[in-house]
Order: sequence, then structure tokens, then C-alpha cells
Amino acid sequence: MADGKRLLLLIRHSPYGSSLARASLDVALAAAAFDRPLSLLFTGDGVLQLLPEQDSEALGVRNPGRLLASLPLYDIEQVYVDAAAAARYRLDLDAAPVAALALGREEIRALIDRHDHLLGF
Amino acid sequence: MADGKRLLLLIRHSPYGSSLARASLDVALAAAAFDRPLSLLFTGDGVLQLLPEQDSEALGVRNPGRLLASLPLYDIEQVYVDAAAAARYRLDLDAAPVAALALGREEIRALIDRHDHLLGF
Amino acid sequence: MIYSLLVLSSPASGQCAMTAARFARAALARGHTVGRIFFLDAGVTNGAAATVLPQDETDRLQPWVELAERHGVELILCIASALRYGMLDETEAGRYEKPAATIHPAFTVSGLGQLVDAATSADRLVTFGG
Amino acid sequence: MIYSLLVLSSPASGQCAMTAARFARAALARGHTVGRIFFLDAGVTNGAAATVLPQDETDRLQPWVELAERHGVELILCIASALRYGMLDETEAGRYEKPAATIHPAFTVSGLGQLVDAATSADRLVTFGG
Amino acid sequence: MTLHTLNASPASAAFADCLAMLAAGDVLLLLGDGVYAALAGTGARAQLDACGARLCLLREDAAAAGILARVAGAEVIDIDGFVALSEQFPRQLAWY
Amino acid sequence: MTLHTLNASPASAAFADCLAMLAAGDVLLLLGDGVYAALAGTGARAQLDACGARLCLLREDAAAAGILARVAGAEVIDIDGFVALSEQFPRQLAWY
Repeated sequence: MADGKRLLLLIRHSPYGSSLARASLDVALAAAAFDRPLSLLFTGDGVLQLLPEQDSEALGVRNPGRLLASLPLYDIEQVYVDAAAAARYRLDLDAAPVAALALGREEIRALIDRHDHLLGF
Repeated sequence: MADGKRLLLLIRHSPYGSSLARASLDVALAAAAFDRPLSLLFTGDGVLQLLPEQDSEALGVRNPGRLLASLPLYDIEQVYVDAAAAARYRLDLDAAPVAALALGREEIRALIDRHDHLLGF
Repeated sequence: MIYSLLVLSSPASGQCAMTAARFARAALARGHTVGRIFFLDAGVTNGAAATVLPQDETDRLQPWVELAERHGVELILCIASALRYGMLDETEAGRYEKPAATIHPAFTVSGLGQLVDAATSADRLVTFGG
Repeated sequence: MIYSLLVLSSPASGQCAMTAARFARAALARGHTVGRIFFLDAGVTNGAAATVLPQDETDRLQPWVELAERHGVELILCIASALRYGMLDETEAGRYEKPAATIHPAFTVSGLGQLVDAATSADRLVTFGG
Repeated sequence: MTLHTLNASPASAAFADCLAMLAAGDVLLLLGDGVYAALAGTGARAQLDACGARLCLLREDAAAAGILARVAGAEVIDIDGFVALSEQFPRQLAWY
Repeated sequence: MTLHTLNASPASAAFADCLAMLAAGDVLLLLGDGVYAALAGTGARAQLDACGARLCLLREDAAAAGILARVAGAEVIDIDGFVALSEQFPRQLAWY
């Protein structure tokens, strides 16, 4: 990983409700492609991107599931999820398209403190 | 009032957070200009349009206050406000730019039932 | 029955604009008349001619164009919103000295009277927002 | 200090886009460098050339144009979002056979690498959304 | 006797405002991000079940969200069903 | 030690999510519809006061909202003050 500021992307929006979810994943992939240190935190409605079995064929839109599954290929290993947000929607994180470490509130605050720039999506 | 369907506009959005508030008032004025029966209900964040002393000069945007005050000139008399929503923001309805009858939940349901078409803004 | 639709959703902000187009087609298929579809606020951007979506996403302009060209449905952009969002037909582009129209010809730009008229004369008025 | 800004807000959806422009101007006035302002998602519509606001509302394009032309600030539209929102420069308008460019020349269209570069090299990265 | 359509997540102001207005005899059709409110076992779903309105959600949006297997008790309808609802309910109110 | 900026009404999901993340030592700057959370005597303001973060709001947005006389205890700052905050706090997080 090249030096430079450590970037944390906080993803708070649902997959299909706006084009933001799509844009935020593009930023993550771009950062990885430029070999920049990067972490991802799914929180708020962003955890809904981790629901398995998403089938957006009928809507004619791209399905973030495949994109999420490819994150490790871009050696984006630091993927986290807000445990409280996931619980609110009773998500089964083991079935998520990408492995994400569940964090409590204090751990999330520590995660934020370990990064230089925060991108809120 | 010409015949035709009775129209109820429910205004739920704040004055400056989007261009929706502006559009909804334009619809109200247009309906009145075409002599169509029309009622307005401010509910949710829409009640924030009724705050007095709005000064949007510095933002360079039009202030809905004057527009609201002109509603009676367009003989739009049926102006209502959701009492619970107003209370949530501790609004003083007597100071509002336009006189609006405060309604409780059941009265609002009855208001809805008295109209043919509902426009949710 | 006579249906009028009010579309407030932008094609870029989720699926609701396309749900509205599918609703119109289904209403026609069930034998109803869809007289007028009125686009207001961010909904006017459904008329944009310059939008380019990635290959694997279905086109979001074509469903509207078909409703107009094949089924004679009127697609009306509210002029106040159209100007605010830069959605100009030939006349408005000329009036404001812009290089070209920015909307597809299947759409027309007009005043709110058309919405009020549609709203008070239709049997059903269905709004699509968000 | 070197500032980079990320603008996600559309000029039509409230005041945040103009707050971002005012922030950039104030940062310059306090002696900072504002290298790059990156527009993403709905933020790319800040580059629209065809927007027409009512007389009594201040222009929302001019503040950006001044930052670019008078202070040399780079105004970059993310290409993926620009295409999705129909914000095309001359090249893209040609490539997709559209009648004319739809953005103001003070804006350039480029890839996300520019955002990543700005984000990881600037002292401060300030995001404006909603 | 109103057809409510909700196109916003259970965390939104629109969900709370819509819930306050729902009456028995109404029907609520969940669209777009609204479908997540039908997730069985969530607080949002419990609130919807308690208000006595008939609960429907749009198939295409529920399939995209990946929740078709987790909305037991709510009626999954397609766009044709949406038109049919609008035929039955003369008044529609959009929440978003 | 983070500068949070909130550009959404107290009824929004963004307000609830932001509140959950605020820590003592952080500063919260209310922008746009965020300013309504500073209204004295409201539930939203009570929640903000309880979390121990320093509370600021942007003058132009508060003036437009018409609430300058009802936000006692919160710091009203102008755009220059916003830049000054960003100088002090290296990390900014936008909620909207």
C-alpha cells in the first residue's frame, strides 16, 4: 500500500433507492485500483446492500452483489458493518456477498479515529 | 367554484431543503387561478414552512412566506395544519404567515375522505 | 377509466420513474385511457435527451417515448421546473440563447394549468415521487 | 493548507451546493489552496449550462465559474455520473452523437482517479451532500 | 379507504408520517426502498401489522432488494396488481 | 475529534445515524435542514445536548429557516467560521 492519507468510506444508503450506492462502490474500486489504503464501513441503510439473493434483473439495473463479492480481489480487506444497523433489519451477515467484520459503537468510533479522511455516502 | 374533483394538497417537505416546497405552492396557486376547489394541509416537515421571520435573502432564494400570505387573495381558504407535527417543532401557529386550522389525527383522516384526489408533496 | 399521472421522481434517483412508466403501460393494457403524464420538480429530468446509461442498464427514456409515440400519451414537463433543471425545448433554448434543446421531442413543455386540468378531470390521479 | 472538496449535492435540491461554493471562496480568502473540487452523483448537475433560474434567485453556475476562471480551481465532473445525468462535454457529446455539449466549459469531465488522488494528497477533504 | 404508496426506507421521515396517517380499511403498497418495511421480525413490520391496513409490496422492487423470502404475510403484487388496486381505491396518496 | 456536518431534518434517517456516531469532543455543524434540530425545547435538541458534542449551525441557513431567535445555547457561525472549524478538525464526516 502506498503511503498517503488513510481513507474510510462510510456507506449509509440503500442499493436501489438512489444512485449514491453505485457511486460509492465505484470510489472504493478506484481507490483500490490506485493502490490507496482504504476501509469500508456499511452503516445505516447501507447494510441493506449486504442482503443476499438480490435479483435486479427485472428492474434492468446493475446488482451490487457481484461488485461487493469482488472487493477482496481488489485487496480491499478492511470491510466492516455496523452491528446495530444490521440487527435492526435482522440481517444474516454470514450470507452477505462479502465478508464484513461486525462492529459495535465504540469500535466504530475507534475505526474512525484510525483514518485521516472520511467519505460519507 | 367550478365542479370537478376536489383536490387536497398535502405538503410534507421543508421550505429550503428541496425544490419540492416551491413546486407544491405553485400547484396550489395554479389550481386557484383555474378556479378549482382546493385544500392545503401542512404536515410532517411541511409545517416548517409556517415558521415566521424567514429571511432567505442571504441564500438568494425566494421566501415562501410572502407566497403563503397571498393564498387567501387567491381565495384559498381551506388551509390546515397537522397539530402533532406543529407541536413536534413547538411552532407558534398564531405567528404563521397564513392562518391555518390545526387538526388532530382523526380530523385529518376525515379531511382526506372529503377529497377526491390527493397530491402528496 | 381516464388516468392522469404525476411524476416527481428523477430517472437517476432510484426506480420510481420507471415504475410510473410501467404503471402507465399496464393501465393501457387493462383498457384504461392514459391521457396525460405530468412531470414536475426533479421529474422533468425524465425528458433529458443527453443521458447515457451503462450497457447493462436498460434505457430510461425509451419507455416514455413509446408511450407517447405508440399510444398517444401526452408527456408534459412543467415549465418552471424544466427551466430550473435545464430541460429546454427548441423554443426555450432559443429564448435563453442556449446552443440546443436538451429534451427529447416526445416531451412538451407547458404550464401547471395542464396538471390542474388533468387532476380535476381524470377518474384516477396517481403520483410517483422519491 | 491544501483543500479538496467533494460535492454530491445538486444545485436544484436545496442550498448545499452553494454552501460548498461559498466554503471554497472563504477557504481561499483565509489563504488556503483549493486545488480540486470533485463533483459526483447528482453533484455533476452543478456543471449544467442550460439551467435558467427565476429573476429573484441568484445564479448557481456563476460562483463555480468564478472559482475556476479567477482562482484557477479545477472543477471535475465524475465521468460515470456525468453520463448518467446527461452532463456531456464536447468530446462526450460527439462520442454519443448528441447535438451539443451540456456543461459549462469551466468544468472538465474525468475519472474517479482524480478524486482518489485529491482525497489522499489534500490536507483537508470536505464533503457536501444532500 | 385510501391507497397509500410508500417509496422510502423504514428509517425515513416518510415512513413515520405515512404510519401516522394509515387507517384500517386503507391499503399500503410498498415501492422501492419502502419494501424493506415488510421484512418479517423488524420493528417497522410490527408497526405496519399493528395499524390494520392491508399490506402489499411490488414484486420487482422486493426481488431487487433480495427479500422475497422474508416478507411472509404481506401480499406480493406486480405492476398489473398495482393498477388493479388503483381501480378499487379512487384516492391514492404518495409518500416519499 | 471529528467535525460532523448534518444537512437533513431531525425527522430524517441521517439525523438518527449521525446522533448514534457523535462523541464528546466532536463538533456538529448543522447545515440546511439540519438547523431545525437546534430548535430549543424540541426532542431533537434535547438529544443533541445530551450527547456532549459542541453544537454549531450555519447563520444563512438558520436565517432562512427563521429560527435565529430560538436556538439559544447553540453557536451560530458563518461560512468563515465553517472553514475555521475545518482547520481545527482534520476529519470531516458529512451526513445527509
